[in-house]
Amino acid sequence: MSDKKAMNDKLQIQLSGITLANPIIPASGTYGFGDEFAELYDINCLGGISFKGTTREARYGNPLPRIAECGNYGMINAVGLQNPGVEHVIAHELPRLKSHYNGCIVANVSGFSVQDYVETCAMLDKEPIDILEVNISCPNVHNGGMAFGTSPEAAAEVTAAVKAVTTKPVYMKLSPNVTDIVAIAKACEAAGADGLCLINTVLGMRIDIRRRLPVIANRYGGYSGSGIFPLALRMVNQVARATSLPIIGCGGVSSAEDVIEMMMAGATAVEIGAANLTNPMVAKEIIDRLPTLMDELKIEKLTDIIGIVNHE
Amino acid sequence: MSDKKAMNDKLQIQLSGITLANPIIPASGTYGFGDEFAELYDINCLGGISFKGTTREARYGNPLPRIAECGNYGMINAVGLQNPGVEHVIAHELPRLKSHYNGCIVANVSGFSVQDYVETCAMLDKEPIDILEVNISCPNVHNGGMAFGTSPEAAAEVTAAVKAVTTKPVYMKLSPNVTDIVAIAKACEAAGADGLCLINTVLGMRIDIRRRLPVIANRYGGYSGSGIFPLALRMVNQVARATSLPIIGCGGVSSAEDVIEMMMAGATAVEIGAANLTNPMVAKEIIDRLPTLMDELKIEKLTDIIGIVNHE
Amino acid sequence: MRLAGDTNEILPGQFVNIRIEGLFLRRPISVCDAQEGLLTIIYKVVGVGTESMTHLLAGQKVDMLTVLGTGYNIANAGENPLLVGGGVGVPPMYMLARQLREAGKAVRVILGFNTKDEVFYEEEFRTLGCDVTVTTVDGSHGVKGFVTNALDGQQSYYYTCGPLPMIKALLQAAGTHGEVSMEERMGCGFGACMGCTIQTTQGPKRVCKEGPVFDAAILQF
Amino acid sequence: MRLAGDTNEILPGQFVNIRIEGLFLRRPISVCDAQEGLLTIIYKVVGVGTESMTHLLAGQKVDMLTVLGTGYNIANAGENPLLVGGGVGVPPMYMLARQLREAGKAVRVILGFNTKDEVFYEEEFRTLGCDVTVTTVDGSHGVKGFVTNALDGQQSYYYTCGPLPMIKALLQAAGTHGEVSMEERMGCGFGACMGCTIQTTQGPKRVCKEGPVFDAAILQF
Repeated sequence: MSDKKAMNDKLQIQLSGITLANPIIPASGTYGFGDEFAELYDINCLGGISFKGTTREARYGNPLPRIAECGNYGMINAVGLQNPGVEHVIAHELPRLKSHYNGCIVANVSGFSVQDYVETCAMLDKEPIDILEVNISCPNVHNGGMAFGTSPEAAAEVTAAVKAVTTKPVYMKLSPNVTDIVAIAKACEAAGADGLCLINTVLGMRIDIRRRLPVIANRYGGYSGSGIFPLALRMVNQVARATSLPIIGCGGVSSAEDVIEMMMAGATAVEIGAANLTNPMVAKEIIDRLPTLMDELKIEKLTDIIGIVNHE
Repeated sequence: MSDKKAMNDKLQIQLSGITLANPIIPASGTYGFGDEFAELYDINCLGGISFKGTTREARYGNPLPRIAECGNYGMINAVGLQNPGVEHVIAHELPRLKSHYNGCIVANVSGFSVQDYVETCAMLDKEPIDILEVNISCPNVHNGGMAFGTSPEAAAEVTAAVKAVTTKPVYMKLSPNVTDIVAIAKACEAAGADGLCLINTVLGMRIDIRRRLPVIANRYGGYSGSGIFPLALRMVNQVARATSLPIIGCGGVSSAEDVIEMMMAGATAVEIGAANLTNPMVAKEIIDRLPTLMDELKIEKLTDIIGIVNHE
Repeated sequence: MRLAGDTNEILPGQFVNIRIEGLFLRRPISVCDAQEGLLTIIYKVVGVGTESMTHLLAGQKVDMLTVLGTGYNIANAGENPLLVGGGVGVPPMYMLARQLREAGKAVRVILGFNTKDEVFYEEEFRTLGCDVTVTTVDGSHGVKGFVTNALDGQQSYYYTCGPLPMIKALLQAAGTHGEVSMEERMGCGFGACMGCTIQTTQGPKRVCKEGPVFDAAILQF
Repeated sequence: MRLAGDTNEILPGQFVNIRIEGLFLRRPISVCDAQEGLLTIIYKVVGVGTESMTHLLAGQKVDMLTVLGTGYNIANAGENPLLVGGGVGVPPMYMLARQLREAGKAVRVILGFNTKDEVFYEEEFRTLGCDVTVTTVDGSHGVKGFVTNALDGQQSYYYTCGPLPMIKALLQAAGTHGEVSMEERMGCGFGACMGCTIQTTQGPKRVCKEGPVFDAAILQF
């Protein structure tokens, strides 16, 4: 068996029948469409790319400032789904991404009504994308996605409506800002979801004590970074134990150790979010470090450890 | 006006008619009954002390290990309300605390049924405590307090039942592990609560990737420390805008700056939790630093900034 | 602060993004000058980030992203360009002035400050051979008032960087035949997070990528 | 690692709690020896905490809480006490042995390790004038087997520290006329958080406060 082949078996994972060279996927909204990172390294090393959250119509997003810092452990953003709209994405961003990336393309979609989600996903169904990541958890838009992500019924409604118009695997991206993540995950599973992605950002706030005002113009925003990792890990583990869907684990992952921990909790793939913004090389560095770390931990194949803490 | 008097006006706050020399209160479960800290400094500098969560009967708590570390931003605990039971607390711990502390004593109470809460609070009603802090948010006990803190109806039921058996001010300690903290806060207010304390710990998890097991025996536990501050601040601000109850802000506060930020969000007093465990001097250090910081920020009296970001 | 490293390709008006121990986000600082492997930045202590930068020791290694953003385009200068810097907006004018002088242009520089004690780099610009006017709001040094009080309308083109009120006043007085460096709170600083996007007459633009320098004609206030 | 500071009141069997840059919780380490302002601790690298302790530089200041926990009570020793240390449980035996020797006791020491390469401090104990027996599981040094293989039952009292299996075996073989140092994951290390409480025949006890040293007779396994 060639080293290349051995390395493949070692890091390779499957999402709904799609093979990813490794479980590392930059999270939507922290990687644009890859252009800025492609200037720094060959992004083909990535298992997948979840592109910038796309909506039916173009959006400018929220007023500035949109970013607040949280010590050394995270940040808050209230970008508000700035994007050029799905038609523009299909006409320009997606072809450009395809031209320099041949891995798994995860299309992240947001909406303000079930009809929004349906129309956007239907248009992307004919495009060269591999997975639809349906974001029902954006905390930064009024009566936006998050409302759908905080009730099992609404989450199920969006799931079923999207499934009806696409043949692509549908992964629902869930909000952590809920009492019972398991109930929402089960509702998505029952409505036909092919997989789940969790967690999105945690609704948070910071205040500028000198100006005596919220730091971000939107008052609240999505808290991400290392500080949400313990919460993300718990929710991924709860959902992995309660459903049989593949999970893309997300939330505060910033090292190869975090990736292993997230997979042991139950994730099949792992998204890297805020860490991309502070160290643009982090996704590549994690992929390069994984084989060595796996040897230290006596892990032969990553697929061997998915949800291993749940095998009693 | 004497300097002493000036200093009083500067830091003094009121909770339900009770005057605290300053807003700093060590959070329940991180300060025992003060004995260990009294060996290090005069604990009479504290505005108040919320003592170790007390239940009707004595409890050993959860199996070991009960503690997990979260990087440099926090920890997870699953102590599980270890305490000697309310009768022992009234007979031994409380008199001892009274003997060397003359500030505001906050009695933190937990239970497993409404009846538990009622009996424990009724017994404490006759004791020299100033505030009853009713914990309906402990994440570490099965069918324990947290269930009451995740539904507005249950929270209201506990509130009303406790109010019926005590003349002490009743502050309900709320869980952050909910979809709608405002609904629960309003339910407590409608049921007669005199104030609110938020947030309790965030349900979290860590895995030992070498042993391939959850770090703590209980699998999940309460995540606290700096990493939960942005979430705590958001919830305190939401509740401050939606109710007229005084709020004891809690969650990741570890500096005088955090105290000011928490008060600007809407807190009248501020509890210091996990920070006491890593730096036993932190509560005193924060109190000593506040006057200087207030001068830097041109704050004359702390009461001037409570909820200042909410005055539009 | 001066740093040694690769300074090729760094253009006037661009910025660097510095990682600071103990803080999550990097701190963007505009380039004051960059040549022959030496990078000069001048910063004002305004918060925890810039405060902890003062603790950096001589010889210490710094994790920094460089060649960030779109700088000034000296091709637009014409024969007698005007450079207007206000307060913390003064440093980026220096590298620009040097390159314009090297290109043989007659460079006029207006530097605006609140008061005499804040004035810096006046001599450095003179040494480059620029015609320098300093304005102070309180009149304690140079012309009393704002940078707009020192305009003569004779410039072939202008380049500016400074606080928003100054920029608005300048556009009012001098029109839009020039380039403006904008400032916004950033997340990543290299175009990925959309944290610093402003609206322009040509649609949304990222201050950290399409900017910080923009054609004055497309700005909206 | 040796540290200079106030070592008064530090008793054998107590521990220190060290703050490590970049980690939230302090790291408890048992005291190997403390006298005349010099503190000696010996630690094994097992995780991120102990790993980063290896990066501490000579002369560097360390934020450390000392005089923590309840140590060994040498008043119980009798005339010929036995000290049993296993692996990382060896260091706390040293200060205890020194004080017992200073008190004129005939001290027997059994040190248990897995293999020859792990053996340490054997000579240090001999230098104190102790009767030292080393056991190794693989027999590569000293007596082959476990510390229990070296017992002779002649001790007036015993003091021990080591891994739980060793302690259980020792209690089986030597009874409960002795003192045991217990190890548990701690939160604060000074009695506030109840993170390390064990059950005993006398009720819940905090390993960091009533312990780490307990009367063998009250332990429950």
